[in-house]
Amino acid sequence: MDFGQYQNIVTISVYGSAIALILIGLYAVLIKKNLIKIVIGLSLADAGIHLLFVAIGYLKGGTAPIFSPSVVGENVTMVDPVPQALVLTAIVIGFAVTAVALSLVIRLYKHHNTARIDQIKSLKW
Amino acid sequence: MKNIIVIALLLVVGFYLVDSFNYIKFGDNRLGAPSDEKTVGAYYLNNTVEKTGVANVITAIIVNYRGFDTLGEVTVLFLATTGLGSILYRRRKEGEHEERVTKESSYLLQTGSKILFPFVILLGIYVFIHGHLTPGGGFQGGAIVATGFLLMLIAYKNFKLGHNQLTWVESLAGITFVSIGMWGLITGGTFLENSFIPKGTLNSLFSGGIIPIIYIAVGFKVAAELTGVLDILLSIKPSKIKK
Amino acid sequence: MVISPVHYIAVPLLAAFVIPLFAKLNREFVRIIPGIVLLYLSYVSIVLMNQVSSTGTISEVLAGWAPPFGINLVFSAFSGFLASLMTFMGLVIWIYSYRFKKIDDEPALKFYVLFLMLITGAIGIVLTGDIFNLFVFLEIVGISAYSLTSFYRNRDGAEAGFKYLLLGAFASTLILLGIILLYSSIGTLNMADIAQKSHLIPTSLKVSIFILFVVGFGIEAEMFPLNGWAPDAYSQAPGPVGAAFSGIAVKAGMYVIIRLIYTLFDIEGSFQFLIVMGLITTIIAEVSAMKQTNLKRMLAYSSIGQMGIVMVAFGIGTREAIIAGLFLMLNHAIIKGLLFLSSSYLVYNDDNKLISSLSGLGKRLPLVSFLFALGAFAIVGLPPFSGFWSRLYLLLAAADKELIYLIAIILIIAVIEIVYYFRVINKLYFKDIKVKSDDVQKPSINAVISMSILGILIIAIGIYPDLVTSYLGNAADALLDKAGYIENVLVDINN
Amino acid sequence: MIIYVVIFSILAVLLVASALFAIIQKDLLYAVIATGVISLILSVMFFILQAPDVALTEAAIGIALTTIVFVITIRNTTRNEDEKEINSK
Repeated sequence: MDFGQYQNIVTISVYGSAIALILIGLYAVLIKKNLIKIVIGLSLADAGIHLLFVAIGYLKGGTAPIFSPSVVGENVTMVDPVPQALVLTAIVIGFAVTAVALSLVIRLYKHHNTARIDQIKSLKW
Repeated sequence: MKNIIVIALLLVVGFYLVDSFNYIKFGDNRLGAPSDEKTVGAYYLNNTVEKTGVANVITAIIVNYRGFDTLGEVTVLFLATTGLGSILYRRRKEGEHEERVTKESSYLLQTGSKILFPFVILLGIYVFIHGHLTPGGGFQGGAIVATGFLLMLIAYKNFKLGHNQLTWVESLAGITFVSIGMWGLITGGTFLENSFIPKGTLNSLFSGGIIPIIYIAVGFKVAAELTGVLDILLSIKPSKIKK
Repeated sequence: MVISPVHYIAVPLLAAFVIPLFAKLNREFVRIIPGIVLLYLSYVSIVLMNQVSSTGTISEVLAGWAPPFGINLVFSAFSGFLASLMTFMGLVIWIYSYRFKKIDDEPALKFYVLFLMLITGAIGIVLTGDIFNLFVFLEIVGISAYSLTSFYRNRDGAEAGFKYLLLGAFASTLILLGIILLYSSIGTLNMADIAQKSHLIPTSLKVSIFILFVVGFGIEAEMFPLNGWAPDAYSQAPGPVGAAFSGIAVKAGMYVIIRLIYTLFDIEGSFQFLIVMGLITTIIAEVSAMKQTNLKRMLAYSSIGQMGIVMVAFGIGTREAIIAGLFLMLNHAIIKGLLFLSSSYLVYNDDNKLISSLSGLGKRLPLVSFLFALGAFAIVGLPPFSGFWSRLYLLLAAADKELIYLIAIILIIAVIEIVYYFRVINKLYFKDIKVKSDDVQKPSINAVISMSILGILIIAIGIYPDLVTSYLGNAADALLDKAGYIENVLVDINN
Repeated sequence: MIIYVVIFSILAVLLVASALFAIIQKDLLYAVIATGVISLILSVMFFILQAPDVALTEAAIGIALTTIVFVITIRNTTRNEDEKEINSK
């Protein structure tokens, strides 16, 4: 894939949206009072990280790093495979953490009958 | 007030991030010329086909070059299932049967799920068997299989998930993964070494030595673990309103 | 089969996958298998430690790909020391938790799997030579720690677990960002390769990466201001788990920060930064510890304070200071382990774990109280216990560098510690008995054994500090020898 | 080529918009669906950036499983972020 002369627009959209996602996610984690909203914030920040990972692996004019029969022997540029492998791991780990977080939210809701931090006050926050 | 402080803080962080990414031009060739392997990425692209016989470089990285990461990763999922089971554990009363709390769904959904279910499972299995040839692999295929089971869990209140079978699949897949790794060690090589099965020809189903075997084991393990997570979450008793 | 460092990871993982199957045969396997695994790992530790002291650092290649293309494990005198310490602590805590009543009431299978994985993840962090692999192990430690914190599923346990998870997830976001910046600037993930190439990164970018990593791993290492999880997690987790956190998980976080500063990046001022952070951490924690009414929270704050002192020791950066820092880590593991394990029985039936409820327990639970008092004397650094020597080495190292203010602060902190630990001992021995005799839980025989092992070790090291100091010297040399580390790992590439 | 650039820019704008929507929306179910949409958009972006493996993973795990786990949680807890109906009782 080669974006030609419009490379700059794509650069801004990729980096801009990824960093925006991370910041919006962290904002939700820091400000929001609802536990589910906080977990949503975490998964937004994660999504931004994943986009950044793929973005740094991208190479101008590169193709997917798969040597399928149509590619073998041709002289092709391929995108960097390492960030893609890492982001696969990161996605799965992110899902695991989200699942554990949500199970704790359910547990807390059963005890307090609320999912808001400001009403769960047995420990100092 | 807190709002303003947090926004200011995040703006500073954002500024530094944008500044950092000024050094990293999008789409630049950071791999170096193919002849000099400046980065590990370039090495993988140049050597994967020759040395592992796998067409999908990402699969080669995940299962072989960085296979140890993947072992850790399936462990993370395994721990998430275990942790979820421990956090949401509920002692069963005498004679109480485990049953999900979903409502009996409509006839349409039930028939639809029944028809779709085998195809979804087949698709998942296809994805993880062909992980070394086409995009996809153990994780993706496993997740698809879990989605298939999710359909059945939602549609049928009485759909029985054999917990025994789930544990067996999960454990055996995990044991397969570690034992293949240990076998490399026993035969005098290194952990997870891809040496004792012929590499085959590129782009055929039987190629890549241990890579497809491990990826299939990962597929089964991930499917069992994700299904387990969904099953635990779907069997929660709704909390009684105390007020 | 030759014994190699990968056994530390592969064998426990195999066991974790096998336990659910064996549990179907007999429930007793759930408890026994982790013990067998930990015993085997102790044997591996002894073999490998001997090998390291005769032939030098072992760098094990995984999957047949030489670093930096594959992942490798590094068992040096330094990382091997920490791995062996963690294995030993794991074994002691396993003996303690075998038939720990509160755990047997719960799903014991899940406890032992999570506990074994907590240790494995921490050992993996210490041994691995790859930064992303380190992140994966951090997540293994993290997920087991969150689940263990809320293991009793009571109200506060779930809250403490969620708090820990929130900070942990925040940390992993930062670490991943750091890895993205690092990989895109030098194109490698191997730690030795990063150390070799880190001068190629523009300085401002390098500082950003460093800060992202330090903040991310600082959460696990209880560094200020991100240690809010620790008091809650320690006070809500089951007793053995509190000991495992302070003896095992926190050590792993501290190891990463030390590696970052000593091996990966050389950034001007990072040593001073570590001293300052350590001092802030320790002062705030010790002052907070004074105010606590909850015994476990007090121990948790004291643990944070100790980690602050360890940071200070590694911030000084001389060989003597590193020996002192390693000695402090060793002492912190065994003494805090003893304190956490014994305090579990002291406040067994008190949900609020109040210090005031200890009144007169010295007569009801003589052995446990004695061991607790022993630990308290040792941790504040009174002779002839092992804590004394590590404090002394630290003071000597600080005096060598003429850091007078450091000596003053360390002494003041020691006084603060004496005040709040002696408050507890005073309650234990010199107050009237309040509790009825059937309200206290007598420790089981294996709990007594495990606590006694730690107690004897504290006294033994206190009388013969030479038992460990020569080995710590080797470990310090291994840490300082950055060129040797790089050469060992990248041997195939450079030749 | 230009068509991909246009698609990409639109997707980026949509991505940020859905993220903001997910944060502002008080009804948690809609917020969760917005996160599902984010995963969907990301998956398309990964495909354009030549990462089909990642796109598949994000589709299977991000869109389907994460959303379902969130929905189950909401069903077991509360749907309203401020919990007005509980507080007013």
